[in-house]
Amino acid sequence: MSMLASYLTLAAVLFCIGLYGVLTKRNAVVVLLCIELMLGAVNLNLIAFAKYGVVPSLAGQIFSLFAITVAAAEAAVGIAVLIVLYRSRATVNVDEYDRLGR
Amino acid sequence: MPDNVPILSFIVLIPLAGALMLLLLPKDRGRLARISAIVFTGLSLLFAVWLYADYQPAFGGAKYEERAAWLSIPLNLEAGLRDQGVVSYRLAFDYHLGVDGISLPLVLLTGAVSLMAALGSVHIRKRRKAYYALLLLLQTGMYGVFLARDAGLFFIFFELTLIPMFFLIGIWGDYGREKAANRFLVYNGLGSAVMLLAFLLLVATLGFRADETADGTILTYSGNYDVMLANLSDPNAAANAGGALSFTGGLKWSVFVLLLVAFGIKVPIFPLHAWMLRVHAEAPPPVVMIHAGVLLKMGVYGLIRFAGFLLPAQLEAAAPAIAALGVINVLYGAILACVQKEFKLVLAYSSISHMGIVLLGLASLSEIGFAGALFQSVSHGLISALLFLVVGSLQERTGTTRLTELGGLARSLPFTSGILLTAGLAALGLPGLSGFVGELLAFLGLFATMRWPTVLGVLGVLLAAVYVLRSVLAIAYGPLPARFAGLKEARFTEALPMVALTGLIVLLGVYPSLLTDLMEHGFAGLLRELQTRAGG
Amino acid sequence: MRTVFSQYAWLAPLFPLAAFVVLTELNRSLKRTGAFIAIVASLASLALSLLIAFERIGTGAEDYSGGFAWLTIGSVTLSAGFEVTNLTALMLVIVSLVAFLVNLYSLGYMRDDERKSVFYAYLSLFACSMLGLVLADNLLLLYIGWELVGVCSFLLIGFWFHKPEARAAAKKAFIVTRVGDLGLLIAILLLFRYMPGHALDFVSLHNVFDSQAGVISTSITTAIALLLFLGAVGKSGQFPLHVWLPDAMEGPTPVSALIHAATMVAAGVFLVARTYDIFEASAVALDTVAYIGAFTALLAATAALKQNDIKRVLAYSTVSQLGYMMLALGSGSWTAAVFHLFTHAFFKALLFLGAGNVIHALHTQDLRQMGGLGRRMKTTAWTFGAGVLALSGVPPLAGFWSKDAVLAAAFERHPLLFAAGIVTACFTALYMARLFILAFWGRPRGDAALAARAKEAPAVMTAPLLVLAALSVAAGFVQTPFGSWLGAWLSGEAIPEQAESVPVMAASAAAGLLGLYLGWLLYGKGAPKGGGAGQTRPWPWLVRLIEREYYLNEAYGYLFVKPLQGLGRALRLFDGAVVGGAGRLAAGAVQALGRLNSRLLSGQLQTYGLAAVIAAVVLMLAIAGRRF
Amino acid sequence: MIVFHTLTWSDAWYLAPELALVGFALALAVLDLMLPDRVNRDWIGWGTLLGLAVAALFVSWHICDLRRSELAGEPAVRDLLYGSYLIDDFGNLLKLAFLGATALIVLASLGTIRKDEIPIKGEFYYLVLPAVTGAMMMASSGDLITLFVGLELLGVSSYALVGARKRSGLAGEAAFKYVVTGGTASAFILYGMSFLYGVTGSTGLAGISRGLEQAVADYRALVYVAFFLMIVGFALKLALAPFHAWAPDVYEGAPTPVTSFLAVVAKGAAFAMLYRIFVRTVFLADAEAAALREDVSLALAALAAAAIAVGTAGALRQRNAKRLLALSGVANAGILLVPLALDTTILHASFFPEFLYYLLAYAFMNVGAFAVLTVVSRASGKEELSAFAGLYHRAPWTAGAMTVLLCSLAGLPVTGGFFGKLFILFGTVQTKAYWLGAFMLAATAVSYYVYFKIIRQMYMRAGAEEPAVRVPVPAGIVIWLCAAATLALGVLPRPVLDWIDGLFSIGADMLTG
Repeated sequence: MSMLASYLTLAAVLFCIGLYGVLTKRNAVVVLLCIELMLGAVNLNLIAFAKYGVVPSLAGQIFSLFAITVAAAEAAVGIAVLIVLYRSRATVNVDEYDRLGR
Repeated sequence: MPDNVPILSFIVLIPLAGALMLLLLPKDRGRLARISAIVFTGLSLLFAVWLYADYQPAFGGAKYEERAAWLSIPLNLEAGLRDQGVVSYRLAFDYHLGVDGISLPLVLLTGAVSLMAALGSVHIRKRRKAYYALLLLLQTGMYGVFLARDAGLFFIFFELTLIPMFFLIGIWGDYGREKAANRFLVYNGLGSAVMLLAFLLLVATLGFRADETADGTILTYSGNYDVMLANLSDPNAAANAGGALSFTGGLKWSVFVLLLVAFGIKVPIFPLHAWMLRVHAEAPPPVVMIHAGVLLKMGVYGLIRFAGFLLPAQLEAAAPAIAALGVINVLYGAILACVQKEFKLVLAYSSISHMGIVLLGLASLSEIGFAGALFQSVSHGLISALLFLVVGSLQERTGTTRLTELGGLARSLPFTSGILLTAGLAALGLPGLSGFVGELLAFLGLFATMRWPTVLGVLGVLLAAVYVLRSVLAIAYGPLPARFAGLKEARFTEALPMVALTGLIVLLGVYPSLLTDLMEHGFAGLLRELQTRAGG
Repeated sequence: MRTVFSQYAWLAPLFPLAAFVVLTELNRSLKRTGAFIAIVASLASLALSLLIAFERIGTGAEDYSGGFAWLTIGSVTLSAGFEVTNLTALMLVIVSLVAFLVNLYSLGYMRDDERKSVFYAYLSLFACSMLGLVLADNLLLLYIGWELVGVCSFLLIGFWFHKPEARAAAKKAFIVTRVGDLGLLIAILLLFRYMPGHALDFVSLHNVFDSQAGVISTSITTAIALLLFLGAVGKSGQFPLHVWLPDAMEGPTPVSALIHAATMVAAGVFLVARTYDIFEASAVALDTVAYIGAFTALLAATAALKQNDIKRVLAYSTVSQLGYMMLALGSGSWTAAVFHLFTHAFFKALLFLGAGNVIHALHTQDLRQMGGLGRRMKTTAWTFGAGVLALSGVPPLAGFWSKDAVLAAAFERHPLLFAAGIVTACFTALYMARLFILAFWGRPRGDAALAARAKEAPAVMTAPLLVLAALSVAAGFVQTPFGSWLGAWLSGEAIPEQAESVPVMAASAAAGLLGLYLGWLLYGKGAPKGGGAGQTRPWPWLVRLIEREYYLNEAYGYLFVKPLQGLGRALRLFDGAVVGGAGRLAAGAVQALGRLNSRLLSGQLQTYGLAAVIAAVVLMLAIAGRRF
Repeated sequence: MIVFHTLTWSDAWYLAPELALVGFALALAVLDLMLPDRVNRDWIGWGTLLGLAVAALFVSWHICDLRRSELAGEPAVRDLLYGSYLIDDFGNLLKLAFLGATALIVLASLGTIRKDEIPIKGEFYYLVLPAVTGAMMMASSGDLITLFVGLELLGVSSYALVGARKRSGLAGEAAFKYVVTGGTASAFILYGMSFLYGVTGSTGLAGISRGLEQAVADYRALVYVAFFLMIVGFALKLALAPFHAWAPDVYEGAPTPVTSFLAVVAKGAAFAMLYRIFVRTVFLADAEAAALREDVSLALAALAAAAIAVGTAGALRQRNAKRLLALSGVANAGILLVPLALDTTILHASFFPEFLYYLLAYAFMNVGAFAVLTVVSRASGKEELSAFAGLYHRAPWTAGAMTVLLCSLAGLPVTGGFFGKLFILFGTVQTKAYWLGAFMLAATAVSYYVYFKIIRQMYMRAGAEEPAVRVPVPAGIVIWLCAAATLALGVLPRPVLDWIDGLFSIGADMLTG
């Protein structure tokens, strides 16, 4: 089980790093990347459970495949949105995206 | 009366029909709107008077009951209940109207004050169509409150008064109208919210009923007032309730306090009165006629109907507290009325003071005290309506109701001043006018159990003389400022309701049996409960 | 003898009521005929009252009562009805007679007033209420009449409403008497609570307090009696609630004669007499009545000495005489009180109406502006003189006999009471002498032109004076120490001759004559030629004290009015700050939450995230804290 | 043990609504590409409507089909692919609601959105279809994977929709914020799901439900972590306070019809997913997992209360109508969450009718209110509250309808909003969750003030001089349809509730498969 624990820990660390990045990074691209990092951490989790879990099963791997695909789609849309935004604002600084809410 | 005339529905729905009809009128036909509103109001009043003529206290209102299943909402009947043989499980609110000795006087009051207010709205010049439509809508709400015999229906009618009032204050009021409308809305909204919680608790406890039928058990949560009363006096009700909430002491007290707060805002009971000052001061006078005349009474009625009849033990135990609140209301309102510089605020505080006497009557727990409370409600309704009718006339002519700016109007407006003086005398409880009877009955009732609160209440009557004379004489007596010399006396349409209301006040003062006879047997159920408690 | 007229006694108040209704409804169209309607109505009342009285004088007629249920609630019935006894019959006559005379008199006095019909309407309403009060068979109905006469008094005091003084006086009269009314109301509440069967009618009261002693405990009885007396104190202008009566002179003079001299102010005496059984059941209450009466009599008599307003002198005199009546009541002789009420009604009405003539002629009420009127207004002067003598207690005028009856009763009760009575009698004569001398003797001191034009009032105004003067002279013979017919008739018991009261009679007569003599010395013979202005006066502080009416108005201002205003202002602050503040606080709390939310919504995405993470951590800690 | 269920043609029939939507989306996309520029892209909108109608038709067919089976005594649920996709009344009812709401939104936007504002008008319309498909999947899935795919399908489509006002910097900002928040929320949910899968070994809800008790016994902490992460994720998705801060920004920046879509359909779908997962796994758990259920309920109740409080209080201070409605949405999300947070007892099992009824009422009033806002802001060029000034004079009938809708939002009788709240409140009373009920009521009272701010603008502010507001016919239809439905739901809730009650039962629709 120690194997599982270490994977889970690694995933948790990755997830937290991703979250931290989302919360602190000023570059919008990095923020998007950090979301991917969080999703990646989850995939690691899924795979670990699929392999070393209580009831090992293929479902976890399938799940992770879906998750990767979906994450890719999301990232694509995210970048597209960012490009549109960059065209009108000429900045990728998250801090400066604050015209709403004023 | 033919037995099958749904007279109560007529009373409630005629104004609604009128409001809808007014909406179809073209915008610029203000005069037509006014006339039709008066006709519809009068029609409703006519039915109310018919009901009054037909009503026999000895038989109660059973004959007029109207009931139709309205909402019967399925609750999820899961396997557990099905296994127990339950075939139907519902939450039911009925369209259930009824009348008795407690509601009939208030229905009559509503009709009278509404008609007078409609007549007295002659100063309203802008957006008349909307104004009169809202006035009619308001009436439906008020009649509905007094006639509804279902907690849900009661609540809906209660809320129905909220929206028209908001608009009436907010569109046709004085300079601070929007603020006043908001405050009205928020306070009363809070009151309604509290009331709703209390009602739902009542429905979930007293309203629960299990009926055995051939097919199986039918479980119903009902807002029906009769069901609640029946459950209250049925010692087996708790056993029948099965897994439902049992109506324990703690819960009863919670409901009682919630009801006290909910209706206390309306009455208003100190310290929940802050909202009504602004309404008195800012709303157009005909609307205040209805507000002070009828809406405050909805609180009294609710207290009697729900807190009283459904929670007699709590009412009994809380009587000293209610008496204390009553005394505070009486004195607090009276003392503050003595130092106001704005006539409308004098009247606002005077309303607080007078409603305190209603509380004193309720706290007496005796028939004479209850009758006094109800009589005082009706009487205060008429008197404050009359006072604000006069205020409306004065305001239109002089442009102010500040005591320091007025004076000597008895010279240029002798008729209006005379009416004002009469109304003032009625407000200070002059015998021969209706105000006296209510106060007397309340005091007679309360004195039997609580001596000192009564004496303090009587002190309020003295203060009433102080603030009434101080303000009325400041307006009518003294030297006449030059700019008020050429004022025109009241028009016929203003004089008519003034005379009518004065007539009613005198009539009730001279021959109160007109009203008290109606109340006979009205409180019988509550008194029986109180007596069995005292006995056992 | 069958009581034929007594059963129609309820009509007596209805005549003036009808007049009131007609007058208020048709107020505009009845400029001249209005007065006649009122006069005819009062005449009808008078006729009925006299018929009833004569019917009752004949034989020992049964008391007659009748009524109906006014209000029934559950088992409690409040009834309204009338009762004719000898006392009420007498009061009916007094009230309707004076009312009729005043109505007649006003025809002249108020001739030029544009609101004459309103005046007559008010007078009619007053007559109705007063007759209702008198006829009432129970305390509640009496209370209703009691309040209504108060309102009429208020309306009539403020009749000239454009005068600020009239407005203030009316307000004061109403509020001060209302203090007493509260006592009456609470007494009624107490009686309602403790009387068997919630009965409030006088017959039951008599039965309970007279014969069934112990049904109601002594302390309650005392409380009831004192509260009833508080009502009487307010209405009858007894110390300390007498302050309204002098101010009430702002009203038209006929009103002062009718309401504030002859009838309404006597209602307090009537009330105590009507409920005398309750007072007899409590020694404390009787003593209170006696001492308050005596003190009031003395106090008011001294205050009357230095008043310069002719009507104020008479007003204080009224207060003083009402004190006499209370003294009699407290001394155990209600018949003496009623007797004095009876005679006082005539001579005081006479004096007021006479004063009215003077005012009508000179357009001033200030004694210092008068003088020498005797020659120009002979009828007035002579009738007024008769009134002065009657009031001063000069034998054998009416006032002498009734005052003697009062003093005799006081003498039996306590020497102190008697002494106060005698001193008051002396002062009474003194201030009346001053009044008469200043007004009618000497030379005109005021506006010479006006004085020159002063002439006797028209017949319609002097005729009532003559009637009243005749009564003031002769009415006393209905009860003398040698034949107390009135007392026997009223109480229904034979009263023995009171030969031992001869010394009292002598003392009383002597006091009156002494007072008159002193008055003549001070103001007639010994008056300085210059008018008395530059004279140095002994005891200036005492004089000022009396002139300012013992500073009672000021004292009440500081004791009640100011504190009430202060309390009101404090509560206004409280209402705004605390009650309103609580609402604002609640609203503020919600607003604060909203503001917090607005602060959060800064537009910075990462701030949002941070808030979410903090919330998540809190949630996690909460769950963990709960379960782990 | 491993049995592969493959998709058969008959299964495809059950997927007909979703397939129809996808088909229409593809067809319309191609059409949009091929049509010349001068053709008005409103036609795409009408096509979208047609697609929605066809899907709704299929759903209705399914409902009747299930009803027939139920009457015949057969199980009233169809499960596809080993329980990963469920055709049951829960899903069908919600699907109908989503489709109806979307149709109303699309109808309202026909004629109100302008090409200069949204250059990609064609895409704007047909992107709605995959979004709804995602929502429907969320309502209908019985497996974490399908649920997640549905969630993301909805998410990704709506990211694009939010940014549809391409030239506006605000729209881009809103879209970016939505992407980041949505992505993070998805990550949280997914992370939670992974733990749930890990401790039970199954991604199917039925399997999870079976394994949960053992899992709680063995790995209590991990189960808690799983639920905690999912709750946080859903709180973000549903914009429950204090996870709500993004909502006003996104709502403000998005085109108004999209805002309306986010507020109603996206939120409803997230709720559907929440219900699916939570009811199936913990809601009826007992024994070992009872404590877990209690904790989850409590956490949800706390979030609901916070959302109600913050949403209402926050709306007090808003001057922008869309932000105000966004915060009102936060409060309403709290209210919608309440039934799920209540205990289920023998006498109280009506959480789904409570939820669905309020969702329906909420859908009507929100779609209607946003439609009015679209019309009004088009006329005045601003989205501030003052845009409503004098609306009574400028468009009396629209003002009347808006009054009805606002009264419903405020919970005044007799409107659907009132009745929905009443029903939920009765649930709180029945389960003795008094504090939650009191909270709701207090917030309701405050919310009067919020919504009457708009009413005040409409009736009490000057505006008589301004020109009349022109209401496009489709928008007018939607506005009045919504107002009428809102009133109908308030006056006669019985038919709807009887209908729901006739179809739905917890045992059949939420616990099988």
